Amino acid sequence: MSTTPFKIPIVPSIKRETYLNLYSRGLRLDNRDLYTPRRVEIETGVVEKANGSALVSLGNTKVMAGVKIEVGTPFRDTPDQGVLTVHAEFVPLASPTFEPGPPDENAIELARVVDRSLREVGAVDLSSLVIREGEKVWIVWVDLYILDHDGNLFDASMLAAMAALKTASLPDYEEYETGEIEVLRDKSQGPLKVDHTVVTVTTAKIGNYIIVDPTLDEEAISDARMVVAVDEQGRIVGLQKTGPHGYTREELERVLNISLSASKVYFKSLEEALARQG
Amino acid sequence: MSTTPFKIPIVPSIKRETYLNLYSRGLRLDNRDLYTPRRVEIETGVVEKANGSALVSLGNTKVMAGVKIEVGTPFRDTPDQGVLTVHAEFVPLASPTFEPGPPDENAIELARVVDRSLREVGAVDLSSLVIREGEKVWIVWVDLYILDHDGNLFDASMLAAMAALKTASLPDYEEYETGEIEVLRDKSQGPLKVDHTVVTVTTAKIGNYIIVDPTLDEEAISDARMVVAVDEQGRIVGLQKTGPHGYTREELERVLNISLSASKVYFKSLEEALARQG
Amino acid sequence: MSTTPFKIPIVPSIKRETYLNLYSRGLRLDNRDLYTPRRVEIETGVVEKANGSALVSLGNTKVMAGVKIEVGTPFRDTPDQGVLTVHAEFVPLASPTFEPGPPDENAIELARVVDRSLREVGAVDLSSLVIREGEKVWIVWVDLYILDHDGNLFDASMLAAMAALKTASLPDYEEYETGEIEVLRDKSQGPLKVDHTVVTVTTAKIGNYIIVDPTLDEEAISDARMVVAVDEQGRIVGLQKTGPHGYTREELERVLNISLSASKVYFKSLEEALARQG
Amino acid sequence: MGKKGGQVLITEEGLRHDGRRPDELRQVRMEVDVLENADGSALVEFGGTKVLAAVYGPREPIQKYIVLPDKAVLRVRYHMAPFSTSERKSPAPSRREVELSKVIREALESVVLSDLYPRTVIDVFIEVLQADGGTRTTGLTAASLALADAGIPLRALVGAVAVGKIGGTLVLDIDEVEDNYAEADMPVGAAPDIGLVTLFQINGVMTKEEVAKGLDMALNAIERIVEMEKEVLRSKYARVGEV
Amino acid sequence: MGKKGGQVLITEEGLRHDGRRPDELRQVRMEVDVLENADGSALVEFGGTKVLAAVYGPREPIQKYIVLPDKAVLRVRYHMAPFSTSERKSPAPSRREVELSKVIREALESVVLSDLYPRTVIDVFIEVLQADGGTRTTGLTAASLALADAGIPLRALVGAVAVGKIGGTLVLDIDEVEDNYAEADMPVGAAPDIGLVTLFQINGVMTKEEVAKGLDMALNAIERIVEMEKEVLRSKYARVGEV
Amino acid sequence: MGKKGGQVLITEEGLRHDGRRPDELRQVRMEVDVLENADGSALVEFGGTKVLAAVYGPREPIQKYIVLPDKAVLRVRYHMAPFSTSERKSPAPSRREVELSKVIREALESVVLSDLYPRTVIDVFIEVLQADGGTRTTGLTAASLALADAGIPLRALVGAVAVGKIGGTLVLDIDEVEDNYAEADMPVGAAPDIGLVTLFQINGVMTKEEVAKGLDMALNAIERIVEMEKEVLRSKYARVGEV
Repeated sequence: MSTTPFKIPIVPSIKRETYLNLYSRGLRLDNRDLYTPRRVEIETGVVEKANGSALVSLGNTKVMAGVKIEVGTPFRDTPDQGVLTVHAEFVPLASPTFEPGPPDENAIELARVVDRSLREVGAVDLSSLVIREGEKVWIVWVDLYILDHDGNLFDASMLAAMAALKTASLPDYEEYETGEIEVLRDKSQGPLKVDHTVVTVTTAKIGNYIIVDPTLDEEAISDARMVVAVDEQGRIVGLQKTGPHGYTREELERVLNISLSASKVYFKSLEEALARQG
Repeated sequence: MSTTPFKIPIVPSIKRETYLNLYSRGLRLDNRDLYTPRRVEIETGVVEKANGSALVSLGNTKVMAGVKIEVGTPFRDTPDQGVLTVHAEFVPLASPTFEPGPPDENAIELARVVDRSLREVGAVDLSSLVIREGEKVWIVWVDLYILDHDGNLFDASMLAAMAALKTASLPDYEEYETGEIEVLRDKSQGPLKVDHTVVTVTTAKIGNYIIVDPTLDEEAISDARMVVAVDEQGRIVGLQKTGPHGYTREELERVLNISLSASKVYFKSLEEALARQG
Repeated sequence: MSTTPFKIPIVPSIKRETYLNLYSRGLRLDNRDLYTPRRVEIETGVVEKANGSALVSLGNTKVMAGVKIEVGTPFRDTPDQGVLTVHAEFVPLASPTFEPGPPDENAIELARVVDRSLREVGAVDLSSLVIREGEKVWIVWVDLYILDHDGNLFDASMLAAMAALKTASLPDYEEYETGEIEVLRDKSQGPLKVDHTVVTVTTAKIGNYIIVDPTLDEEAISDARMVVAVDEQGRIVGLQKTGPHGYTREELERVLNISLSASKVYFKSLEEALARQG
Repeated sequence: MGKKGGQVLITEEGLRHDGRRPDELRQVRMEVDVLENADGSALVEFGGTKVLAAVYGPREPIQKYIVLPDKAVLRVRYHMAPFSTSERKSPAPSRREVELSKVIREALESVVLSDLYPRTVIDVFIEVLQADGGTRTTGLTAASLALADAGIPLRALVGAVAVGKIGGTLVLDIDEVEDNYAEADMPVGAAPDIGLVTLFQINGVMTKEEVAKGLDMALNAIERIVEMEKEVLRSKYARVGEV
Repeated sequence: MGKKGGQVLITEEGLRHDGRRPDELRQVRMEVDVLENADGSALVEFGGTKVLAAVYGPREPIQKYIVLPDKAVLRVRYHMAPFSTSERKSPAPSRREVELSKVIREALESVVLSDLYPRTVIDVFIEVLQADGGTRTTGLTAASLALADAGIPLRALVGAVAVGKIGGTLVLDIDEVEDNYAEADMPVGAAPDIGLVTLFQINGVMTKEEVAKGLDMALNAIERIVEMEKEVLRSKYARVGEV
Repeated sequence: MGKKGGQVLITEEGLRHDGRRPDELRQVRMEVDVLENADGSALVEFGGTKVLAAVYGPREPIQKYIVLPDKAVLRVRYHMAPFSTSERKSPAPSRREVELSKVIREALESVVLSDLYPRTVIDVFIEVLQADGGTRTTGLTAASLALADAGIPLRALVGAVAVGKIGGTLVLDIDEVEDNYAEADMPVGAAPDIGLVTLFQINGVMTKEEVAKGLDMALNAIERIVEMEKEVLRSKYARVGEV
């Protein structure tokens, strides 16, 4: 059952006024303009035990992604494909409002939006993950770990997932006569095959303004948010409206244009980080 | 842990008096006599995707039953039999007192009483459900979905289960060389083999009166209820006393006589509905 | 999440004074000296359906242990060994503070300490439990059932586990051509092979005193407890500090000496009970 | 005539696999006050079936919202120890245990004078230590004894036993072997002193006449069972009196 | 051109596997007041997709701490019946159902005048009885009708439909067969009377231009869907008026 | 002498598989104030083991009933990230994590001056980011630092390290490879400034003399660890002072 959030402190209307006032002058509290994301920092290889990993800071928001690659069974209707699974944990050290326990609707929505955006465009080449068709394939687990929450978990998480996947290596394995597969965790077959790069751009609608990459305070005063997933070719590869309010037809057009444009900043950050790593 | 119900509003004793008064004249609030069930309506084939389905109205009580037939593994001690499983959901749209979540003791009791009454008499011929002995059999899932609760969920549920089973068809399948079985959901092997017809008759004890098919209001003022399962030969194929109070030896005899007699009404409704369907 | 216990009644400081006063004279409320456990009673074979069982009373604390031996799959990294699993239930009839539900942190700690103390020293010869290497082994379930809680569940549980294991018999089995194993529950292959005997000695630290086998009242006023597992050769085969306070280096030495010495009482009780059992 | 799987369940002489006559109970053992912490407790055995029951209360529940303004709330848990069954039972409550907790609670509701203790709960915990048929009836009997042992005022004591139908013959107090091959199993719980049947189920196929006859067998036996309960409680109080 | 697995999804004449034109809805059926106990209810069918919605409230919740001082709390559950899908669905809520419950709740938040009922909850229960594509949009439409049927004041009615992209062609109201082979699926929910899109998702790959065109198709259809909702509600009130 | 599975764990020269001497710690790294939202936080690394800890509080809990009238309630969660281990770990808390949460909480109870904050909770969240042996001791060390960083008054800082026994030799701060082949593992946590051992476990077989010797090794190392903690906290406050 999804419930109107009732634990969130009511935002004083004065605060909203302050923000709207700034926006009207094209400004934000942290000196950004309306359409520029916060500073992005991407560090890869932060967890050596994972097959791929990344720590992403987007302003004060921090997300870690770990990729683990295990042997498993394919889905019945796709015997010739590996499996990609995205999971998100809002660990309680990230925010005073997060509580221990199984993922809530926000964590589930985050994981599913990232998962679909990767899956629908075929970001990871699942056909390269077959060991024995219909029997044994590689399962790629992407675990998103929110460490510090200052708004816009979607974009930070997608950057972390992408950086971890693009630096992940496929482990080697040994096949016994019994058919049993043993993963050789210390030996690599080479990099995981990633065919597409995807980023999401989250905008918030606050009054009549559309702003890119909202902070936690901006999320609290926003009417709704839109998460637009974009690939390296500028195609829309996923989209999710989230939050309680609606958009006019005209606002939707603006959101798409703003998002496609802002996506370039994220692509650049990713490229630079991976080049450094390279 | 089973707990005395504590959320149920206390029934004003004046209400109970009114009902007892009516009963003393052989009457009920809805003009029935003490031993006649409410109007029964049975519609089958209401969910085309299910292998069998039925929607039953018993007065204002509404129960839907869906039969799904899947391939599975037999129980270890009955390798030569398919499996019949009954499950009941008290979905929250049916009553202001139902809450989302796993089945509570009432839903579990309902499902188990229906299950046993079908199983003990061998209503479904489980030996006809073997694909490969000890390995692959048909699993028959009967899902009871309570849509509107105005008392006597047992009788309505059993009618729905029976109507769904008697109109269910067994899907066809293909067996691959690997031994894998694929269900051909759109092709039927013919009807599911149902050897016996079972109905339950629920009576409530209110004061010294035994009444058939209590409404929700009558259940609230009742001392106890008895659910008697009867097959087409008039044999007792299951029985469950439910509710907080007890019965005298003499009352038990009366209950059995009343139930066996009232069962004919339900059998007639079932027959007519299935003939119409025919 | 582990939480400071908040349901426990606050112990009046006067009570603690009374106890400390007694201790200063080398006495306890039940006339024991500081280093002697309560009277131990051990009855084995109390549940004939189990492969081994024991009921242990340690003063008013009562613990039942049942050993069930089933066929299962070995762990992947130990294909040549059976499996030993210890599980503890704090059933609500044992104490007004126990509640129905899955094991809480205290029950989990108890089971894991008993499990490790048995496992690390190789008390049960797991290599004798292989039916077909890598495929079928015996799983030995030790279920600890707390029936009455008057303090020191560790020592009573370990005695019960040990007595049940040492009187357990391994069931016979039949192997079918299909490779399927059927357990012949009524036939025994002989006794379960138990190579070492382990007891735990629990001491409580109350003020500057170390006392053996605390009662529930003594646990309530204690600063911390130490559970020392000892085998028949006097080796330390496990240890767990439990409770909120700490120990000085000197106190740790005293605890070890006291525990090793007190362990002999438990060994004697065990031996006598098993001898009686024959 | 009741011969399946190579097991002769009723001999030509009309005796059962363990030598009992059709209307004979297994050996029954009852003991009260077997636990220290509980306000009342009892251990009841019918042959190989061993059930422990404990009662706490009337007491204030931790979750305050469950109380009732006009009477005590009764909470009953029927639970099987993992080692009580042939195959180890997972300790998580099964659907069967949920149903039987309800059936036993409802069999006790009408005898407990719960009106005397508004805003409290009375907890009844039943643990099956060994299961050899008839665990719910043995559990109900143990619960009745434990309630009495706890000093909770009761309208009457409850006793219970199951009747089975094997090869067409009705037999009293069936054990697990018999239950596996029975055509029907009819557990009955009753409070003879107030003439009420408070637990009644049939699993299987019976005629109306068989039900009537089975009820007679059960109620007859329950009178004896409740007599035993009284005897056990009397000797306990006698014992207490002597102290 | 949209031909996979031997299934022709769009013919040379531009018709779909069930004979519909690209911008054609399936047969839509709406009914309100279909349940007795609920304060409001509706059954909505889009072709083979059948969804039931019921509304309870505004009412006081059992867990008091979830209320808000300045408005009603909206609770929405989207749930699929076990028999609604090709393979039996476990009744435990899946991650997909958790997400869709949230998406539908957020699509309703801005039309419900929840400020009128502080310290209460409004419960919306959506049960998918048969799933043949478009269950979330059909569910949102049914929820809107059930809220109106319950007499809950709304800023505007909401209607919803999905647009799919198959072999490069945009098609309205895709069914399950089409969804299985579609390159993209774009569910849209809107309140045309106040000009707001309140549910919007894209699963799949689309260009900006396709999104714009798809939105036009969807919004156009939603106007017709909301007209049907009004008609159904009018005839109910007419009926009530006649009594 | 400690050679199993082809792995030489202690060389003839008495060095360990990574070149350390028996009484040598791995490279230790400590950092505080690494998170923005938490009231206090720390990242501690012992070789490949990386653990993050965060502290929130003293604050009012959502569930009011858990508070105590005379002191703060301490809540500790030890949790492993799914990617922290060789094989992916399910995020649901394991029995091991439940036990270690308790063991770590009890190791902190006696140093936190909880009497100063009645009716509040202090939450300590420990996340193992990479597990290479000694996660509980590293976690306790990180928790101590995070508590200090949060400004929670402490009786003393706590440090922790494990001693292992490999082929009869006692070695300090064992890593995962060593742990897999060790005869015993003895984690120790202590507050040297008040002379108290607050975490103490032995998994494996040891003589009384080995325990004594191992304790000396551990306590010796813990003094150095706590010195490092102080240094890290000092430089933070120095840094803050400079601003």
